[in-house]
Amino acid sequence: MTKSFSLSVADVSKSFGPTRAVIDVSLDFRAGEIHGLIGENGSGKSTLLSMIAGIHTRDKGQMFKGGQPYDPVSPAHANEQGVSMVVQELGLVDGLTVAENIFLGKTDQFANRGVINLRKMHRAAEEAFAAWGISQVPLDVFASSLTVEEKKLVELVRALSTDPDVLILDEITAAFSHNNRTALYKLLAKLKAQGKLILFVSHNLPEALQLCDRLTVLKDGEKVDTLDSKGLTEDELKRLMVGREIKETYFYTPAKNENAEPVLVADGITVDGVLHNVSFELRRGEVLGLGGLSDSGIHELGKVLFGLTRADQGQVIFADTGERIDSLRKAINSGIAYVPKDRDTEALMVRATIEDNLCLPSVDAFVGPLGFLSPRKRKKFAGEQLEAFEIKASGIRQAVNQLSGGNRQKVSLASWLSRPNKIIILDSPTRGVDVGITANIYKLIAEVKQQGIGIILISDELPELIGCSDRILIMKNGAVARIFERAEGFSENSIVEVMI
Amino acid sequence: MKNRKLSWEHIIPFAGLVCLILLFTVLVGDKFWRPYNLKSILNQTVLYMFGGLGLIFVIAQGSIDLSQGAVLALSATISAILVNKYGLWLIFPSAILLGALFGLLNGVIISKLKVPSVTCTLAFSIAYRGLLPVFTRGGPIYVPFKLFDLYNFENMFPVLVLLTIIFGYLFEYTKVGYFSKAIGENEIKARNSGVPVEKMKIIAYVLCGIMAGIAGVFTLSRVGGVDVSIGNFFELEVMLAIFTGGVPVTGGMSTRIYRLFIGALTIGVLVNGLTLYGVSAALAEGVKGLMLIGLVFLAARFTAGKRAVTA
Amino acid sequence: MKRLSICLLLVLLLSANVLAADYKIGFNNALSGVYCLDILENFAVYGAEALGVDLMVVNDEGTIEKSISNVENMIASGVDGIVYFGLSDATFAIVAKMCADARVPLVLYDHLPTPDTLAHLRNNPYFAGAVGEDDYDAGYPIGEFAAATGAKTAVLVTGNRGDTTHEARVKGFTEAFEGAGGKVLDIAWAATGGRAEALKKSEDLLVAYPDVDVVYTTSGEPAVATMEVLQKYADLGIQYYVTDLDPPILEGLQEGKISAANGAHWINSGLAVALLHNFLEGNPIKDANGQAPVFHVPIIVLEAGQYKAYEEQWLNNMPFTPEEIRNLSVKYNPAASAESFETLLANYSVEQRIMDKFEAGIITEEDLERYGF
Amino acid sequence: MGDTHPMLQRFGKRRMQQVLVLAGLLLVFLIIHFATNFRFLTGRNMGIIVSHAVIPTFITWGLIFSFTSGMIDLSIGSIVVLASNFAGILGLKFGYVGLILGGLVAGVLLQALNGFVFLKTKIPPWVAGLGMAMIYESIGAVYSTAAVRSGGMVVSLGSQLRGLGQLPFNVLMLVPGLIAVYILFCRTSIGLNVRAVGSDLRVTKEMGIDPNRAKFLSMLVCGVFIGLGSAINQSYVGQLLPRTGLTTVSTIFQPLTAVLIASSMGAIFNVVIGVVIGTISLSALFNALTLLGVPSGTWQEVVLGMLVIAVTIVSMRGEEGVVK
Repeated sequence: MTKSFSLSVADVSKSFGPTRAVIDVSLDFRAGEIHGLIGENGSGKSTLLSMIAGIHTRDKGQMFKGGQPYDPVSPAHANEQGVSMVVQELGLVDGLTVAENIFLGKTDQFANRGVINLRKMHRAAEEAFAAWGISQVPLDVFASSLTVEEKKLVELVRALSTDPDVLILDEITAAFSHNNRTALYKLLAKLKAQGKLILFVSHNLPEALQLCDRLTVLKDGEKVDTLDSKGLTEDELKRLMVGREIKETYFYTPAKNENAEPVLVADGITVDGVLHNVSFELRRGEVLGLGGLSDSGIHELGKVLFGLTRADQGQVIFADTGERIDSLRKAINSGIAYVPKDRDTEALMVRATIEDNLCLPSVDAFVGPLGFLSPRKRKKFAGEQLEAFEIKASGIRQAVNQLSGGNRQKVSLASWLSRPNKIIILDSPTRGVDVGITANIYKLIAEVKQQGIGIILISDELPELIGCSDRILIMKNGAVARIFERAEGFSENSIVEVMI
Repeated sequence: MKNRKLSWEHIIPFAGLVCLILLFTVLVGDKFWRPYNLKSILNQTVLYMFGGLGLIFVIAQGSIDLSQGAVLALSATISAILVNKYGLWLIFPSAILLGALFGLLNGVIISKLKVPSVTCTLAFSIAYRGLLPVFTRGGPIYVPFKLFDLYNFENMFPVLVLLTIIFGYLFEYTKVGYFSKAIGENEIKARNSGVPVEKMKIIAYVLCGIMAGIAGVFTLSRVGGVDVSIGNFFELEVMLAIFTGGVPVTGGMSTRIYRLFIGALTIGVLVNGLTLYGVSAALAEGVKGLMLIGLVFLAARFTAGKRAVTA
Repeated sequence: MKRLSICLLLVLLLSANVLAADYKIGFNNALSGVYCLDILENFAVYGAEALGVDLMVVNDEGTIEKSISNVENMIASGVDGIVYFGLSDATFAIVAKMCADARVPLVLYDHLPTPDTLAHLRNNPYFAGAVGEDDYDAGYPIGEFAAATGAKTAVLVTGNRGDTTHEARVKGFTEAFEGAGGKVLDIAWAATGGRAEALKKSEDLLVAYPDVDVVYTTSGEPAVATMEVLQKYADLGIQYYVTDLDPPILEGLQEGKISAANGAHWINSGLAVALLHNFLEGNPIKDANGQAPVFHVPIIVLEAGQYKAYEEQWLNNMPFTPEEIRNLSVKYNPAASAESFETLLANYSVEQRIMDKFEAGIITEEDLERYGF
Repeated sequence: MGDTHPMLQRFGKRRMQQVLVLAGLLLVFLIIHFATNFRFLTGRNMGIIVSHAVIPTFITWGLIFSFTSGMIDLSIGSIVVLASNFAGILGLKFGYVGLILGGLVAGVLLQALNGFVFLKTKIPPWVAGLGMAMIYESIGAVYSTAAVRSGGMVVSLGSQLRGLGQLPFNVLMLVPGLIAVYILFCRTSIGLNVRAVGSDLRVTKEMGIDPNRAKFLSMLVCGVFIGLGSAINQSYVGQLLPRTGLTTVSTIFQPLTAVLIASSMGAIFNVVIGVVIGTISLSALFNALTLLGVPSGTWQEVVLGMLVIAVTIVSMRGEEGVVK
């Protein structure tokens, strides 16, 4: 244990029930480095970091900070010892103001006999934003009124407000726009120069390679290796992550007919303050990628197309019947399926069985005379889907919340894809899903496309869009910025230019 | 259903009932087992079973109906007035229709206008109870003596069986029940999957109202007429039965209709047994409360791994 | 030898009957915790003890369905007879039917059946009669009296809307008062919420009608509340009348906050037990027409000066001695008949009771003086 | 960002809507004033209205702590009954100090017990509260029966210690109460933490707040205000009779309505002040209806029920989330 290690973990393990999330991991981190953690979903990155940040307690092993034993019992306790973390999920309390969020649990510093001085608290928050060069967010509004990106900024300020020696960032950049990313890189460089340790998780491998000094690869809860990032390539990293070389993760096959007739037409869709005059066509048997920054309106557009959000102006036409899709009912009757981004809260009944989840969208297929909903048919159907989508579970009667994230996503996809669709809208289908299952999902998309179904793929990740789409529609500030045709050859640079 | 294991979650409500029966067999002796007493227990619980057959749809959706007692009272009262005017044949049609109407009002306001079910049904409960004296005009309303015969074991048991078959089928084997449970699990997922959520909510409240109406007719035949206190706290007793039977408070897929019957019988046996044993109503209520907490706690504890319990 | 053994057996049977509490009688309290209902229960217990019978008391908790369930439970637990308080007249026919089916005699107390219901009940061989007051008669004399003082306007504060007791008292007062040319301006119905609600409602009412002449409250809980509110408006010079003699009302009477109050009809519960006891002893009491009797208990008007007498001789001691109650039953008094009940009730007034007690040596001359006789 | 932010624009719209609601309310009161021959907005009548609102206000203040963390507790009515009686018993022994202390001790202890049961058993408070209400009612009734058996009644203050429940003291209690509850709810870590827990449990946990501790503390604070409300209540009514049969459950209706009214004006007023406006509006409503000659026990209740639904519909307009 040399002095230069500001933080180290030794033989740390953690299990959740039968799942061994982290197995005997030992790592040494140096002060003044940006240390990246790379691995598939479920490889144990977040769990390991949560233990360091005091969110979880470890089952066994030891941790040291500055040569001393380090045993945080709570996040607050970790903060006191100079460790703070920005978690992967959204980490703000919607019902509190921004300022309250920044200092929640640490308000005693502004309190006089237990009463918090709001003015003092606001001033401290303003100073923090300014000091770290982060663009200011209004302080007295509720966090619920912020965009995802703004929320992440506030979380970052919150983490920095304790002036930590160790800053843990779990997939923070995904939500950031280009300029905030740049600001963050600058900030991290500054912190590094101050001799602080930054633990950085990202699925964006180029970013990780560029930003981090060293990278640790985890796989199935175990450490694979720690490497200097200099000279490393993405493919090498990927090989380490999955234990095999993945060169082609995408399963793009050209659309059967380049100029197929449209199946869905969006005409001048406007939702006040969110979408402006969005028009495009979706063709039979193509994948139309929808890309843009997180507040560009791509997710909102998906909801409009499915009839979840009503457009203030403009219309969505289902081309086969000429019907106007202005309600969920019409969308579903027209054979449109929608896989929402927020898996656990919108796409699944997490406490219910796999069977119930799989059967719900297709329930009409099981109805017999007198409205009899055959349990036998349901069971058979669920069993078939379980197999077809290779969902790893003990059986169809297992509760969904006992499954891993990837398998949950499979259940979600299976429940929608297993019914007769004409159009499928996928919102961030690989979000929070590991590489193996991601590949699986890409393969599925390619297969579905071959059936002549029109697919709209909404994604924050450019490589995914490039890898899967026939055309990519890039949105900016709620309007269509440009539609790229595959024939032109997608270039990441030109697309990013349009996006930002 | 091969691999459905017999878990504690299923056993505890039954175990509670069996324990109580054993306890009272010891304490009260043969009085408890006399046919008259067994019939009495059923007589005292059957109304709550009726109410529960409707309420369980609402509870499965994760909502609540606190107006069932008031709906029972108002539909019974108006029906009694109509019956006295136009003849006994009208009793079921009018009570069912009125119950359905009140349920419809609940359902529309809750689903279309997004008023939380607690608020809406509580407010209607107060309003309907306020309307009651307008109809009773200060005195009781009598029903024809003929109606008294409705409330005996021989007539009621077949009705209970019939209604259980109808509602049980609806709840366990049709889209109405399946969708209701899906709404209780995750309303957003249900809506996205094509479940007509608003329609299902309205249906659930209409069913709830219909059962309140039917329970109202039987209440009339049981108490002999209308008094303003009719149906007081009916909804709480029904809820008590459902939750004591182990139905999760948040509703969802594990809501089962048999639990209603177990719960209602448990409460019925408890109250009857304590009364026979000579325990005052005051103490009996405390025991009821303890048992509710105890049974819900045990049932939730043994399923905590599978089902998130929200505190 | 044979004859002797039969005689012995009979004596044994009879003595067994005399020694043990021979009967178990079911009694329902409509809502425990309400003074005017609990005092009914108390007197029933007192009467049962005097007669040597067991009383099984159940609590209907103010709901009509529970009162029916409780009748079932009482029958199931093997009572020999039931003394029943009907929350509503509607329940009488059905309870009588249940009792007849179970061959258990029934006496109604406090709430008297309406003529129609009574006619129906009298066809039932297990209906043994009723003892209660006419609630209309509680309100009527007060209305009359108030109008006679020259009052022109009145407001009423009462219990739950639709409760037959209060509706009848309100009706009695209104008809008497308006019949004499007065006008009832408004009625505050305070639901079972009790005193807190009555406090608010009566205060709102007095703000609405500050120049009213008379306030009449039909039952104990709202009466106490209204009395307190009226104190704040003492400057208005409002006359205050009350039915039900709860302890705070007695104090109010004494302090002159209340013009007059009536009540004390709660002896009906004990008399009902005695009536049932006669039936069980094989002496079903019949009225002059040979039918199941209905005894009306007079509602005693208590003047301010009689406060002490009521407190000591009704509340602290029971108004009737155990002997007096035993005299009503054939078991202790072979001559017990409808007349015994009627005589007792005819003499039920403050003066008469006090004098009777004096003659019986229960109270002394000093007491008499203290009571102002 | 700033003013052009779409969410902020919506927020502004909402605020405008709520100003209109409030203006409408004032207008209605003014119309009532004219319709009742100017008897409504008089000093004496306003005093009565406010004084009728004092006890519900204290109870609702307590309840915003437990409501905020999602605990609708049906047992508060029965707690008020027990706490009032305990306040009365101590009051008769130790005067006003005993009265207030009795209410506080009973309120805090019973809420602590509730908190323990809710948090330890993890039964949804909705159901656990129902069970606790039955147990508390039972305790009250047993006490009452025992008192009647021994020849008396439950504790009655008679004419003693009645000042706290009367004008002007009860209304004066509102001022320190308002300040205390505002500070506790908005400006201390107890309030902050419980608001955080109520809004997002997971995140709050990750931010290092122990949610159970926060909830338990908030239940204790709730107990303080319910206890104070009970002490005032005992002083106001003099005697409170315990009853069984879940009669106390309906006590929650008025606080619930007040919270609804408060939240429908959430963009203009802090919820703590909104609660006062809510309870006073309700008290004014009954007063006005009586002045207008609307019969009590029937149509007044109907108007109340309809009003609650109307207010909720207005406050829920534009709500897109799941409503249960």
